[in-house]
Amino acid sequence: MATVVPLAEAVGNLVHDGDSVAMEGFTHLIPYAAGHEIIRQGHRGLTLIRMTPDLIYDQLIGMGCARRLVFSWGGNPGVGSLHRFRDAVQNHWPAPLEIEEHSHAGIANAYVAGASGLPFAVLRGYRGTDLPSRTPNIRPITCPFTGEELTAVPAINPDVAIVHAQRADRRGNVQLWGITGVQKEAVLAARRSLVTVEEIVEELEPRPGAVVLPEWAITHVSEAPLGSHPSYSAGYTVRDNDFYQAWDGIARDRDTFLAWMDENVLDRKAAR
Amino acid sequence: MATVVPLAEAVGNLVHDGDSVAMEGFTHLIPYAAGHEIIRQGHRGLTLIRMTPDLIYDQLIGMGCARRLVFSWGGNPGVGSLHRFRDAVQNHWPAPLEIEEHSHAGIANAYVAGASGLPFAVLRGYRGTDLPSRTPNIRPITCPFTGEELTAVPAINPDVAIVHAQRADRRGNVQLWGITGVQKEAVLAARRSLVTVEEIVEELEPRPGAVVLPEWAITHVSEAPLGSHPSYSAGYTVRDNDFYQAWDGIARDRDTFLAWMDENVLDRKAAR
Amino acid sequence: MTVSPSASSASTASSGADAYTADEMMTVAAARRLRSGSCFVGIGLPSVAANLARRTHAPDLVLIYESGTIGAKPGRPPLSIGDGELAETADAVVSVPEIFNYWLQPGRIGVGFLGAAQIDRFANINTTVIGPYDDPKVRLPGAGGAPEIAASCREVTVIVRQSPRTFVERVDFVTSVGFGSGPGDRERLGLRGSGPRTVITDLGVLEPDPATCELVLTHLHPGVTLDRVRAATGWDLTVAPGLRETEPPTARELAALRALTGGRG
Amino acid sequence: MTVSPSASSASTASSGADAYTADEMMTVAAARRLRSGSCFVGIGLPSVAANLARRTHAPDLVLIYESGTIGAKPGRPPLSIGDGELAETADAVVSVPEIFNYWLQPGRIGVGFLGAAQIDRFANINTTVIGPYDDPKVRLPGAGGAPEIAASCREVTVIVRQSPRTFVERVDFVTSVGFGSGPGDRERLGLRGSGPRTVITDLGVLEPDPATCELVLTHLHPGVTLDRVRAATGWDLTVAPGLRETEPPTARELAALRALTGGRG
Repeated sequence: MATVVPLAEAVGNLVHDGDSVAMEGFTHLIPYAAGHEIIRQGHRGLTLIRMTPDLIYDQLIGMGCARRLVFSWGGNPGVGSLHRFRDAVQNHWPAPLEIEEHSHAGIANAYVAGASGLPFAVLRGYRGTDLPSRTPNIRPITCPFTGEELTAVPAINPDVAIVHAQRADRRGNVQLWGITGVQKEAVLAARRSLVTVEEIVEELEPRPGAVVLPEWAITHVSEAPLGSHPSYSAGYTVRDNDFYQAWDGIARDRDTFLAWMDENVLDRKAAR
Repeated sequence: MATVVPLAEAVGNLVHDGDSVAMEGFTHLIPYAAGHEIIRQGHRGLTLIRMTPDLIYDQLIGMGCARRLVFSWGGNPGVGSLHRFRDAVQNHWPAPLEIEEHSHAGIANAYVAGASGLPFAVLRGYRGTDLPSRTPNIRPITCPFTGEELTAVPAINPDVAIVHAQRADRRGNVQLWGITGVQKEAVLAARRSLVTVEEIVEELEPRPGAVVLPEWAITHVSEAPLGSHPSYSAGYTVRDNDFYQAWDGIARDRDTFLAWMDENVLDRKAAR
Repeated sequence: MTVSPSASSASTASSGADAYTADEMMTVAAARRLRSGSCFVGIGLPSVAANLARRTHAPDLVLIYESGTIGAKPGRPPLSIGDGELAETADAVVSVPEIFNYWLQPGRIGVGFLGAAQIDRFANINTTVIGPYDDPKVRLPGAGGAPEIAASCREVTVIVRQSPRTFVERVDFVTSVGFGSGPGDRERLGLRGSGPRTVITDLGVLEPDPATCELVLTHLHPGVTLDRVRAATGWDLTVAPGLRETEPPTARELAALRALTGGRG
Repeated sequence: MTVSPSASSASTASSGADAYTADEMMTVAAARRLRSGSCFVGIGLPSVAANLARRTHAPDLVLIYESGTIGAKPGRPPLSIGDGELAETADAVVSVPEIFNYWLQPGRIGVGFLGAAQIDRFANINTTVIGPYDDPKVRLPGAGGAPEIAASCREVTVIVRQSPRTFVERVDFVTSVGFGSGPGDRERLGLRGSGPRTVITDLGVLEPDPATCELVLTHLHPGVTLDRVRAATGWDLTVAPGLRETEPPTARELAALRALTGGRG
């Protein structure tokens, strides 16, 4: 049921103001090209969901696309803070940002519940931390057999999930490999989904460690070569660690940030 | 932490009378050689756990090893009944057999809970069926967010899990591929584990669709070439469909069955 | 194409150019219910019917087996749900927990195909036990994937040979829920799929009445009499107002079916 | 091997043949705590220390990153927990839900290695926020994998530079539980791991008193005075009866560390 369409069209079809949008990719395969297209299309009021917000959410937040952020770790990995995220939380710039804060285990399980058609997930998590006092979506649950108290989180079922993968075939079957994170869960949990890919090929040759998402479980596939930069697509590109470090300087200041976005995102067209 | 030892030694170390033993392999990679070794060692009072009991459990039950069976589908796939299983349930021969009966989804999730260190699993399952009235280990659970009623099953944590795989390296890292069933979950849920393999190799070359179980998560690895016959090991052997059909005739009659076991299992030594 | 003479019983082949058995009629009728989309396939007749559909009118039908193979394209119907060819020809192979949790449970799969040892007027299915549970007359294989297939597939098709022993007023054990004890039960139980839409037998086709949820006869296979169906049904069978005759198998359907089964079945 | 002159602060390198910085001392001391077994590694100093252990005394140490790589053998410490080399060199790569559910949660992993923005007397850790949650002075990255690493690893090692701002009487936010408010809290909360066994700083080593669960100073790094540690601690620090001096880094340790970091840190 997947249809292969240009990126701008895919984002236009799938993302609407006010939607909840999950863009996943655990360090690897982060869908930057799609995120930039959302910024260009000027969407507002989004609930952004992502385990590790990373630079792409720093950009979306800094450009005022987000009303709410559901996350578990909002930093620039190995570098430091996400300055736009901090500025939004600490100073409400460019707009107030509501946050719903979890642990990695909590969000990962919330996606699993979403993908599984269950209303909640159970884990050994959060107990004794201050997170449940700040995140009402973390509740105790009692084992009906042992009486032990554990923790429940509600399923995440985003309006749209967006992930990046290495390849798709012409029918829209998708193949990704390397660190595959929670991408399968995010796509299966979502009402609609977009997978951007490095390339579209005639046939998906089997590969060690590859996850295949069948086309009938995806809404749109778009070709977006280099679409995960400055993250990477194993087998196609390498992580641009220098950019991650440079971002600290770019994002620290509002004007520098806006100028960079203007030049590097708003002026550019979607890949195709 | 895995040690590579001969099959008879591995079974001797790991399986004791009265243990709960899960031997998994969903049609593919069924650990027949290990099952035969359990029969030769004459273990009694076992709780046997397995989604699809298959011929190997028919043999263990018929030889009087089992006191209890936890299962979800007890048939000869594509052929018909398991006559030894039926004889035990209907006529208590050679001994009464307690049963705890589930659906596939229920047992699969009970293993997932066991592998995850959780006391129970939640699923949309069993509702409206007569299974909960016969299996006390199926209970309702209420979603703490939506109030919806779902079903809980307790974790399965067998004393011993036994699975068959294609290969291991000398350190005991295991690789299996093709239909991988619930083998990973069974091994991770168990207190002790044995993996029999078609061969031990110098290096585990990555393969499409392969699951790797690291050696530190396994207790023993034993070489058992052809150890899944009449099931199969993709890439090594093919399923002996004729044997599955012949079993119907062998197992239908108690004496024919005993004679066959005598000749084909009791007289044989473990592979090494 | 000539209309074939009818099959008169499950075990008797009819004669003539397009002769076919009652089992063949049943399998062809079942295959016809499958359009494109996805199908969760049990072993045996359901697997043959699903593979037949894929080779005739529904080449894009996605076959999903509980062993974890998604989009399998077996050359012949497998003997077991875990045959090697299923994995080799699949678009994706996933673990057994994943196939139930990520694929079946959320209601992603269009049609669930089930067999039955007993089926009752509300299309509840028994594959567990004949007679009392604690002292069974016949111990059957049990539930397998069926309870959750019946609960979660968007709709269910049942294939079963019709006789008074299988078509009973009340099943001895509810392994898989059809419509429970009538209208509203599925909703009350939180079952998300719409339940059995079609029961295909060697004699005809039954469908649930939308108002009462009771299975009523909607089609007779060619040459089968209403009396014969009534005699093979353990409850007072209602006949749908517009009772029709099933189209007999076409030569193409029969050829494809026989190529699949090697003449068996 | 000559005992090196001591490092006098985190940022000042000492001079001499085996000169080393306070951060190097900290990293080496942390690496030494890791024996064979498995280690759940966070990014930054924990990753450097774990990789150092693997290259010196613990070649069989299994490194597990939350990105899903089990048994990764990176050539250099990765900048992120998802660097490509982690997957390429791993024994197995699994999904993120699996790494947390099947590997971390059941208590399979020996040592969890954590950093901290604040740590208190009962080894509770804050990486969420400095100041009030709703009006933060500094918004930090948040929890990541830490709450469940702290709960489920068989034991936890914390690496953190010591200052009155980080070593506080009470953390502003409990992101990860050490010993809660004292003895019995972990058991009461159902946390299965034994909690922080060691807190390694640039000044020394602290360990929980078995009776009170309070962090007490057990080691001073060479050249560090007790007064300096007290001044860097935001509570009235207890000193263990047998306070010892940490063995300085060996030449082999330093060489391996510098090869890993390329001279950084």
